[in-house]
Amino acid sequence: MRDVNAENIEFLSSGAIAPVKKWGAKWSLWAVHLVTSCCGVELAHAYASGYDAERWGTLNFGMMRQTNLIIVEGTITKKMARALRITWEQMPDPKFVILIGACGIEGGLFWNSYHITRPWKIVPVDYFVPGCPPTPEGLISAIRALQKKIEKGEARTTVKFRETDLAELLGTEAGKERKPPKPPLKIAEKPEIKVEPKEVEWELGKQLVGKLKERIPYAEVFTTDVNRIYIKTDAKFYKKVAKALECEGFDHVKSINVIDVLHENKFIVECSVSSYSIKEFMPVIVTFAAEIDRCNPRIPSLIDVWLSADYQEREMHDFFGVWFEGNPNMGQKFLIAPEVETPLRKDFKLEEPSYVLEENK
Amino acid sequence: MLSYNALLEMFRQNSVGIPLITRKVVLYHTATKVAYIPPVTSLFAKIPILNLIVALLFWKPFFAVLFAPGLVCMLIALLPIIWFERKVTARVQWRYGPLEISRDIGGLIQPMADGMRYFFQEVITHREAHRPYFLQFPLLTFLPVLLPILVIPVGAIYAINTPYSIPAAIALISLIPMIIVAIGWASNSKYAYVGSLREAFMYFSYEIILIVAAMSMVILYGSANAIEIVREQSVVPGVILNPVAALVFFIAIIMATSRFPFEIPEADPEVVFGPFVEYTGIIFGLVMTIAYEKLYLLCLLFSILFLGGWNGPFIPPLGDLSPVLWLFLKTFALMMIFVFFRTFYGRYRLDQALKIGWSTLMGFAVVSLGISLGLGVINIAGWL
Amino acid sequence: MAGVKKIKPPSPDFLETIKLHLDAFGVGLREAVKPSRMTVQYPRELRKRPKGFRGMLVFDISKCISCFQCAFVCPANAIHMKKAPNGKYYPCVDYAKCIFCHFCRDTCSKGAWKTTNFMDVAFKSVDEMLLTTEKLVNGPEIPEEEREDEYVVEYEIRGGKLVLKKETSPDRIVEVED
Amino acid sequence: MSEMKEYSLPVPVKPPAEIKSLELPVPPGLDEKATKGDEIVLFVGPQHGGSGHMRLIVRVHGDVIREVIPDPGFVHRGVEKLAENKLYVQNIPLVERPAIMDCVNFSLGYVRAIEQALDIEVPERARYIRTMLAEICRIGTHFYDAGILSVFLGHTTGFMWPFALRELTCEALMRVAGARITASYVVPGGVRRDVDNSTLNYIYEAMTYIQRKAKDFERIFVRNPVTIARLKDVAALSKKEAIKYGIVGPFLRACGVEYDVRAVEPYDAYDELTWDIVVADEGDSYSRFLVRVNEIQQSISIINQCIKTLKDMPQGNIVSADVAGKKKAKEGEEKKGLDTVNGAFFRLFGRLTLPAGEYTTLTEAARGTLLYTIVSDGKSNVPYRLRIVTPGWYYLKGFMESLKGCRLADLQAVYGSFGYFPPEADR
Repeated sequence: MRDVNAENIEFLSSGAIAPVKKWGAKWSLWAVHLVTSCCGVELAHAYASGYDAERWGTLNFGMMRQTNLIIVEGTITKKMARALRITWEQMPDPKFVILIGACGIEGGLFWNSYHITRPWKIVPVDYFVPGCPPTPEGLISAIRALQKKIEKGEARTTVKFRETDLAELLGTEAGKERKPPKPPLKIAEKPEIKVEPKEVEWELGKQLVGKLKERIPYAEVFTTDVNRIYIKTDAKFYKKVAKALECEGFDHVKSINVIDVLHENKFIVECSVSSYSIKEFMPVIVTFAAEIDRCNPRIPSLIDVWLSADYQEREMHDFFGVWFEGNPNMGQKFLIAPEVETPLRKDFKLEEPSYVLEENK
Repeated sequence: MLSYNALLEMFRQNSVGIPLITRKVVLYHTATKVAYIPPVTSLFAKIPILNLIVALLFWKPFFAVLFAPGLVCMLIALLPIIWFERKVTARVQWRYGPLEISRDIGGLIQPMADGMRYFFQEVITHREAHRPYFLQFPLLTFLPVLLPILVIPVGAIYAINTPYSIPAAIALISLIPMIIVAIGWASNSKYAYVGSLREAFMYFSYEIILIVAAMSMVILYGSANAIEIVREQSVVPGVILNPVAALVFFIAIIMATSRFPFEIPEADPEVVFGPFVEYTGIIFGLVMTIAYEKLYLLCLLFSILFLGGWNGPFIPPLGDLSPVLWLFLKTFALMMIFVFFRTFYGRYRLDQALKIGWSTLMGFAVVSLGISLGLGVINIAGWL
Repeated sequence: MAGVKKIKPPSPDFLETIKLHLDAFGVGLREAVKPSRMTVQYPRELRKRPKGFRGMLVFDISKCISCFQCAFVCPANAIHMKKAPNGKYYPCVDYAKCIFCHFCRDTCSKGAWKTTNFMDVAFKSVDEMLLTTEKLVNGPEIPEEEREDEYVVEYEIRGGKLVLKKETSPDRIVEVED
Repeated sequence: MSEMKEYSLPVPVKPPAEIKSLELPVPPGLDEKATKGDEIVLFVGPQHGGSGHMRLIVRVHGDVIREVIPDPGFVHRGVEKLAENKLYVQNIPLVERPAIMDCVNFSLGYVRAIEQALDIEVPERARYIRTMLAEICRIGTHFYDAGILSVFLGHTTGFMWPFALRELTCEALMRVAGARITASYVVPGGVRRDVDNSTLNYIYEAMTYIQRKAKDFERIFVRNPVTIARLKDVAALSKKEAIKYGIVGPFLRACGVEYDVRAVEPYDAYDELTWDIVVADEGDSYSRFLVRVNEIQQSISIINQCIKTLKDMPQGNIVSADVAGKKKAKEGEEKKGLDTVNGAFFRLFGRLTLPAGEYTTLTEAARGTLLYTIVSDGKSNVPYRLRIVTPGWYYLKGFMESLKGCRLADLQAVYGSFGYFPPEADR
């Protein structure tokens, strides 16, 4: 990859009118409106009344063609990466990039996520600002540093870190060899996924459970807590239970959830519903669950019972590959990038954290 | 065939008189010693070719288009107004606006820095654009912007003295939207298309009321000649005679120049600068100033029609420039009012703007026409 | 206890609309004449950080017992332990990952982690952002020639008015706090 | 008059190539149908002055929107998967990240699920501090949304003022928790730090100032005739539709449903305070916005009540004794909580393990209902599965449906009136 940063600076500092070119670029760093993630909040603060970055001649502007600065605000996901690259390519030279937020640099909290990229591998970056999110001051100091870079032609980190010689400080004689302790993460080999009934003082719940037991005798109905009812059913009764609950007055879906139980080779599909139209049922969440085969995960869709289930079903289809029969949008990626396949299945492994600095780093 | 001298004589016959530079200026005066600065223009009077150029520059028709109220005055108005817009918006928004570039003068040269940056940026012509037109139209905008200047006089400075100066100016100004629509077409992009459609619709919504309001003033003064109109207002300005027409014309200007709350064709969050979406670099700088240039022209017209034009105390050293100064000040003050609207308005929707144009404002425009006719009758009857 | 408050959106008639237009204009004009500015002119003015601000970390190596807990608790896995010449492990912070949650500081039972009032850095490369133990001990230093600050500003509300309380800026911007 | 008929010219058109190459979630044949018919397909976002980090595929007929297809996921970071690989306590900053301006509400829901599983009783002082901060975040989020709505309507002052006032709420968070936005402040059994009286005084003064300035904001933006014209009767949803699409929070209340998790299933200190659920009947964009403007007033009142109670309370006791492992208090002796978590953070929370089962909590975040379901296997010290359904994800359907029949310019107005924040919806 050619070094675009250096080319930009070279263009600005060449020729007889270099001072004018540099002056113009320095005092007119217009940032393109490319909100990529939550650091946008602090970007907005930097440009709003509290800090007013416009004082420095920089302006947040709508369209890529008329700007010369991208402020990458945090995470660039695999889906967003192409948008970032296209935006950058569409911008006229000379152009600059500032990257703010830990997510954008090495991932921050999301360092091992299946859906994020490292933006500095996609576009050439001039300055990096740490923080999650960084303060508006951090962003302004990056803009100041960029202005200085345009003027002087070389990038400089705004802060210095003096190195201390540890050998001098601590002495070199090796004490007792310290072995790194066991990492704290403890993930069970054969996890036990169970939901058990719990007796609670809840009058309405007892009535409701009784009523539901009558209506759906083929399913197991019990309370798990105050305001929580759990129904264990079978995949073939899944939709029947949904219809019965709709008749009871449960009118919207709170959550559709899939639990992957790898060692038992099954998916548990759960649907939690509640009610807005009946006042007593407002706090009640009824969850009904069915187990399906992990190899051919199919279950009827609920969108003709509750339309609010639509996007959540598509999401679960993305995450687990569960096929909701009857939902017209199956087979299409909705939330995640096309190249990621069923990331939330338990056999999709993420990078493990390490606690000791490797030598090559 | 005109001879050189006849041409020179023709220019000199009709040249702008500014005592400050065409007369001798007394610098130092005591009873005995008198020091004069010889007039600047006389330096070149004897040198051939150069004297012709100087004479041409001061030749009134040329002076009108190039200096006042033409190109130079326009540029003098544009740079501070862009700065003023950003500053006053920032002030209302509890912040400072452009500042650090020149702290002593409050960042006044910020628009110049932006201009320099635009100037040295790459100009991108995208693959789908109608390439020749895409690059030509922004340059062509100077045509409809400068043509109206031909018929807008300032005091004794004018290019064409015509009895139809006001209608002619309005007709020439209304060429600008066509260029913008053409720009949108040449860009050949979806947003540019939507944006230029919006521009066309807005054109329909304001043009009629703008003309009706102007015509009602023409009826009131009994002349369409700007010089006559300004003379008529020597005592009472038009805004007092017919405030309704002034209001309608005022709002029509907001619509015509797409200022808030009618900044619809370029709406940044909706259609990303509409017709101008694909422009980069210095060409974008050109097309973005169209709206400001149009604002300048229409403010000139507003001052002439309603604020008594160049009427004001005569300043002897400025000579012919004295009316220019007054007109410029009035125009600039008006522009400041127009840009202030950005601070407290959002933008209307296209259909709402059309509705406002065609119902409410049209009603007011008709009323203003009625007022003018009534006043005209009174005037003819000699009751005033 | 929650009650219910029913609201009704306004539907102004023509005269009211004009009044509302003028109202908005009035507020705009008032602010243009007498603005209630609240801009902290960074970097000319620095915003005062309250006590306990979660800024960049400084590490007191003499207190560290090499217990690894800070590395274990770090949600972003930004703390890695590095073997020092004396055989013990000491932490390094990767600011390319650090989210400034200060779980590490709350975890350290010996108080080896200290916070500063400072986090406004712009790095020129990713590699520089990994601060090894050698660099963490000293904490950030701002070169004297880069400093532009004159005042330290604090938001204070007195009698219903926002006042930007200004103080002359100190000799050292970075203050370490236990 | 006979009915007008539409004709489309048989111009040879080629559907734009980008539709195929971008792998959009659109029904097949959309591009051909639109380009051959009388419609345009507009892509709004992800780089667009009036869109956040998402793409909306808008089918426009003239100026009227026929259909909007969402293409979310541009900020999908896989929070649910990452949560399965982090300790329970490490997930607290993680679950905040979807909506960082609303951080306390987001971590509160998650922490409450843990507390529910472990049966932890939270000390009173901690409950009040949590409530106060949750409401500060709610104000901040509502201001954020108001600012975005304003800038979408072209009203830049309406953007700057709420962000200026947000600066005060950020300052409050900074004084309490140490960070401007991402507080990571709520921990199982309490909060991380105590709040001193000078901070409480500051918050009280800031609220008074916000209340005063919010009146100006109301005059310049909320009751500005241009705003009213742009938002009133735009994209109205009836009560029935709102329930059908499963809308939540202030947007549901704007349609006339009196549902607020803080009232129907009170948590923390909400049932000990006096406040009102703000409800409107119209269900249009303006009432969606107005409900939130009024909620700011309610939140300020809640905060002031919290401050009053907190000032009367002795300092300390902010983390429950249940967490501190002092479960076996002596008979007759009151369990005393911790005053600070300093130096013991990992020891207290690091190796939390929940009993096997499924724990669901509802929280009223600023933009609506927020659901956390923790599935625990009883052995691991990480969640087996963490299901998060955020308000944005709930009302996306209603947002898309309400746009049908609006004008193209309304797209941004409706977007702003819903305060749609893609990172929150995508997680």
